[in-house]
Amino acid sequence: MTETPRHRSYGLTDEQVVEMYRYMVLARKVDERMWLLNRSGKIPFVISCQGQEGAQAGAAFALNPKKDYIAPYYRDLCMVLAYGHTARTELLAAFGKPEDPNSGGRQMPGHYGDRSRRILTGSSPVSTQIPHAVGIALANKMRGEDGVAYVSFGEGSSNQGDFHEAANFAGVHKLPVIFFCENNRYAISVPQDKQLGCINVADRAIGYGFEGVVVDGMEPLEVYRVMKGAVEKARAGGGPTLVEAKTYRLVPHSSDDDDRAYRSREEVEEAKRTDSLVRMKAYLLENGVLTEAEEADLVAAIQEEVNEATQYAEQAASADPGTLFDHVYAKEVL
Amino acid sequence: MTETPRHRSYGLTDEQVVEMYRYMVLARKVDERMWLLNRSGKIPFVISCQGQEGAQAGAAFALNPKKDYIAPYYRDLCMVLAYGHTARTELLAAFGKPEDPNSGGRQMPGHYGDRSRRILTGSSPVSTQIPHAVGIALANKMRGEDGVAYVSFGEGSSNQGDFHEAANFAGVHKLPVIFFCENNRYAISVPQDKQLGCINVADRAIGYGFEGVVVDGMEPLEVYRVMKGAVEKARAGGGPTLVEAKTYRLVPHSSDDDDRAYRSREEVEEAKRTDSLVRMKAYLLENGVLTEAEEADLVAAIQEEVNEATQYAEQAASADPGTLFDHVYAKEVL
Amino acid sequence: MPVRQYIEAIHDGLSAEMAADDRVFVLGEDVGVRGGVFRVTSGLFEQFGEARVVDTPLAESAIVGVAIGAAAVGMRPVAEIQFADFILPAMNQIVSEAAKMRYRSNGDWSCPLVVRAPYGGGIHGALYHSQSVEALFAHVPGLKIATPATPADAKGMLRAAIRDPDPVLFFEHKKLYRLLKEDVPDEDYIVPLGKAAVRRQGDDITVISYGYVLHLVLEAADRLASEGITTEVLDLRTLRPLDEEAILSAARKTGKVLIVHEDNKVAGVGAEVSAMIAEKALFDLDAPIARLAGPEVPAMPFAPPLERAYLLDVEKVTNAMRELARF
Amino acid sequence: MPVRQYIEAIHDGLSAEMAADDRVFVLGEDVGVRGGVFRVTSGLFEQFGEARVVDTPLAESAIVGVAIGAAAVGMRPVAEIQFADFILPAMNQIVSEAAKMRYRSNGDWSCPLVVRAPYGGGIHGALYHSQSVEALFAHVPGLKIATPATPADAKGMLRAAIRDPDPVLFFEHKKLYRLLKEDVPDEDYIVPLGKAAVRRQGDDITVISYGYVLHLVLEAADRLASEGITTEVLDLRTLRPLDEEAILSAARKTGKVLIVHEDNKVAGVGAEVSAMIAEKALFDLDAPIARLAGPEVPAMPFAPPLERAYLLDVEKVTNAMRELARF
Ligand SMILES: Cc1ncc(C[n+]2csc(CCOP(=O)(O)OP(=O)(O)O)c2C)c(N)n1
Ligand SMILES: Cc1ncc(C[n+]2csc(CCOP(=O)(O)OP(=O)(O)O)c2C)c(N)n1
Ligand SMILES: [Mg+2]
Ligand SMILES: [Mg+2]
Repeated sequence: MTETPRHRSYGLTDEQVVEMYRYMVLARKVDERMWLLNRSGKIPFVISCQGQEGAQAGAAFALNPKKDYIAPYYRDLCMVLAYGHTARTELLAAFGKPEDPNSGGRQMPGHYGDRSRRILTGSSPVSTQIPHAVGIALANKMRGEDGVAYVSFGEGSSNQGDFHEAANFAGVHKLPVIFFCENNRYAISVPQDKQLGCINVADRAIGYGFEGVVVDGMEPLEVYRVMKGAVEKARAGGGPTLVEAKTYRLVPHSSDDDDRAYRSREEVEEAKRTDSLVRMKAYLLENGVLTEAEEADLVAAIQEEVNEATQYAEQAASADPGTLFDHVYAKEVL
Repeated sequence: MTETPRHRSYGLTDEQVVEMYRYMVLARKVDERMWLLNRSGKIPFVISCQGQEGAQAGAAFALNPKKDYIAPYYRDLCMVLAYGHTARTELLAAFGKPEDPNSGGRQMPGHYGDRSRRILTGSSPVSTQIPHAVGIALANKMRGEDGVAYVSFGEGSSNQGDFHEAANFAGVHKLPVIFFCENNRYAISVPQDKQLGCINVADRAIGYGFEGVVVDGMEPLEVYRVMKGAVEKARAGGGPTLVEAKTYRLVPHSSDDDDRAYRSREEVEEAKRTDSLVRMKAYLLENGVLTEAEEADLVAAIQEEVNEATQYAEQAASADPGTLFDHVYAKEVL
Repeated sequence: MPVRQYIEAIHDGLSAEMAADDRVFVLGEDVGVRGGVFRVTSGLFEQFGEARVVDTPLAESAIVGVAIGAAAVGMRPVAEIQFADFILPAMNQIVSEAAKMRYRSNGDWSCPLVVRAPYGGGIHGALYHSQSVEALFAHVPGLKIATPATPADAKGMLRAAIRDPDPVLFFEHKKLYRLLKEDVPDEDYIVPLGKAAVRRQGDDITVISYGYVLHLVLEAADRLASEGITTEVLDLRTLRPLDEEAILSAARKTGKVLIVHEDNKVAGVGAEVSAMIAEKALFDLDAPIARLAGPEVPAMPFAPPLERAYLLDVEKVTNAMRELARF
Repeated sequence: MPVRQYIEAIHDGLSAEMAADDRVFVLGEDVGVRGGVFRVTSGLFEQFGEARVVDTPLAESAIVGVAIGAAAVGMRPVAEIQFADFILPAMNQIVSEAAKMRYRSNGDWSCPLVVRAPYGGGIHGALYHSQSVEALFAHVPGLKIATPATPADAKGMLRAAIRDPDPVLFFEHKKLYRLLKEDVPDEDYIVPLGKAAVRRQGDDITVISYGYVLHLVLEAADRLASEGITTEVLDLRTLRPLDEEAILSAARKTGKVLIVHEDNKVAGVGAEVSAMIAEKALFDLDAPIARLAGPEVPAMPFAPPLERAYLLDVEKVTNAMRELARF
């Protein structure tokens, strides 16, 4: 092992890369727990990050949570964990409890938001957050601040008009924004070749005058490398980048979906072999960053954290019906 | 003159190319007349084709009005003339008279439509016609008909979500539709570099998986050549093409605009030198397709036609206020 | 007559129209291989093939815009919007285009289009999978709006909508999909658009409603009957055009009117119904025209206590009806 | 006090807020170098520079969506939609996003955004440069809607809208831009949103209106005064939230109410005003609640005779008022 391990040559310390892995495992475990809770009738809905943790972790580590806003989409569990959310916050959301910092239990799970952590509030209609991120980037530029805005979305969602209009706006004004497409090959049941006229979503960037990059989204370190470049460029005034991370959704679209209707079990099994958690663990072991025992401890600690969070969230107070009318408008005007 | 003249090598007869020129002159003269009528207070509004006649004539001759639907935009005067409208129909529209086949005087001038001539009814919100053309192409494909759908729009309008969504839909389904962008360098006052993140609108085609072609829109024969290829490809099942014709708007955006606020007189004068009418006339004379005298007769005949049309339209009956309530819904249901 | 659920009735109506008229086709997100996320189009892909059951890219403005183009040249598209909440990106196509094509072309062009969308709450769908959007369109001349409340109406009105020469928005309440079954004719029939239906006769109060909450009204009317209060219940069925004759005569019959809808109250469909009565039947009234509707908050939250607080239930409806009867 | 036109007052209000608060900026189509197609933003580009007066690409959903993002992180964007007719592509951003951001985030985020748009007809703008769109938004909790009818209100309400912590749609009737002049204060003042104004006192009938047609109502009231009929005229000014107290007390004062708007009638703003009165002041009425509004056709045509037939005028308004007075 004379070569520098990849993460170091990309500028990540051993601690950082373990941390990255920890977020991936945490996201997976929280996600799995939600499915269990759903299947046992305790929560009505789950929408999953499984298969996309690596892309999100790689992207998150290229950002600076102290100045960069993110406008995530509903699969970005790992991203928001890296941005300061916890098993507890997300399980509170899953149970629809008022303590949930995302929406106080008002939105479905997976609808992130937290002003104190620079996580923009998101909605369900896809792609609406893309112009918002451009607006944040515009504000940054107007105020002479060097924050970057990050926005993610699926490949199906890149077909919405809002993607196009926002990307072009950012291209014209050379704004510090990263468009991060998590291409997981399906939009619910519709495969990418029925969604996209083009081969790669990244091919669209030239239509807005900036760079589009394809990266293997199952390789967190590669995503980190590409994202780091894009973020540095944006921060330096070089304008937007469209990053397309090729991933795979390992589970059904949501707890309401049955993916056997539209894809074979073989395809899913095949994809599991590229799972970023598996690959990342192997990488850490191979490069001596983590031992098997340490890894087991890490997983056990997370399991503990998820258990504690589940219990906490389940027992947390429910919403008071009297709060239904709160926050339609600001309390005081002028 | 041993070489074959360009038009013949592109498959156009001498008669056709003169006809093409005739439509260009007709469009220009009708357009000029409308400005006169507007400036003398006789009609409230004009929106002009001046500068874009050549692009439209070239495109029109590549289409088959017996089977190809067009979804034109408000500058496509020359296109609709080539599709069977006349000085009279357009002046009737300018005066808002019920005999106008476009809309019976209900819409502003420049809002084309005529079912018998396969001209789709258009509205004012830009780009809405782009998905309509895709829908026509889908219907053609479903019915196994070999008609092609043609849709035109400005470069500013290519920034609307509807352009993106429609182009992608056509790309996925490989539909027989031509997207024809008449890039005249301005969207009202906003120059193309403040409209477009990209260099060429044609650069967007790859994002939908089909070809984008840039052509000099001041050269009708070149537009014809490119369009012909695109139409043949579409008719043969080869899918869509995005053609971008680089043109220039020689007059203000509309009769309500004052273009001195946003572009120099020098720039406009410079552009006038590329006027397709001037070039086409020179070409026809050079190649012996037309003599000076024949050309003068052609112009005189058109002038006469425009005079007659003006008189007719001005004197035509006005709309009966009682018709206000007609055609909100079909008269008979089931 | 076969007994069918609301969702089955819609499926059957669609399938029958597709079989009868090859201009009819379906397009939308996940309507093909998957048969729709609610399974309304289940089996149509297998039955009619992918050319007539089109899985579209995820882009509502294109779904409607492409359908408009196809309708203009003679097809009969039935576009599905996956959730009514997601119809808003297509607002411009629906309001500027579909609704105005006939008028702006002086009758030369038309747009025989149906847009189907599941709406309404009570399924833990939170803000964006629960909304009622009918009021956003009820103001728009050129559109028709259908909101059937029973399986037989759903099938008959869908068939009427597909055959209608003008654009029809067809809103299906998700809670109704599998709520109840009834006899639904197998033969070819339609339920004409623009006609309300008296669902129950009574002399003390009149309740005007539509969609899922109509069933709450009927249940409440049952309860009140045991208290000696009889209720005239009118199901609007079509929200544009409103059936003026039916509304006025139902209002006149008892002189006490309550309008009930799940959608929020201010500038909702109930406002027009009330204004129509106040304009044309004021002196037949014995009580203020009451409205019971959703609260003035942006949409219903996910947390079950908040969702419950948002939604109407038999209790709330019964109370409002009793109060009116006692007026 | 300087005498200003409506359009000048809006310009001045914008300019004053931009000068006072550097978070305020303007974005839209042709608002920069050209100063807007109606010239509302004329001179602002020169005064505040291109960073704060942003010519955007031609894409309304992005104009609003980008403004929402900027508002969320502390800016105070004022987005211009070139004609109200073209607000529909931005419907999803306005209704799903701006209106719901505060609520869905449990008060964590907010959206202090103003969307300005010229609306209304009578300028030969035909179907798509003449529409009234206020009714499409009046149903939406989370939004505020301003429709000032005078220069002083336009300036004061715009300043209130810009300072408002929530999204405000600010609709400017194009016919008012240069129709009349009045004294408009130079100093810092606002006209609060949500407050209607009594424009004229009277005892025989009450007319409730807003926007351009309010002036027709006032002229008609003048005419009727000479016939011995006195009119209470209420200018709604804000359409959401409606000023319930002012509406009910104006209705009660005379017991005869006519609501007048240019927008078409069915499910228009007048429906809610009428329903509110029918719900809360029914027994104070001496006549059916009348509405005079645009006809149920998709929008006004270009041909002058049809445009005239569509629009209200003093004659039509006077007749409706006289008829009510004689009831
Ligand atoms: C405007 C809108 N239309 C439809 C939906 C319903 N819907 C939710 S997710 C989804 C598919 C999204 O696919 P993609 O963008 O590829 O993201 P993925 O779920 O695969 O990560 C659809 C159709 C929605 N949320 N918003
Ligand atoms: C949706 C919409 N927004 C705004 C307008 C107002 N408008 C009319 S034409 C125009 C500029 C169009 O520019 P471009 O697409 O380049 O076409 P050109 O007029 O230059 O031919 C604008 C902003 C409109 N008609 N529709
Ligand atoms: Mg996907
Ligand atoms: Mg242009």
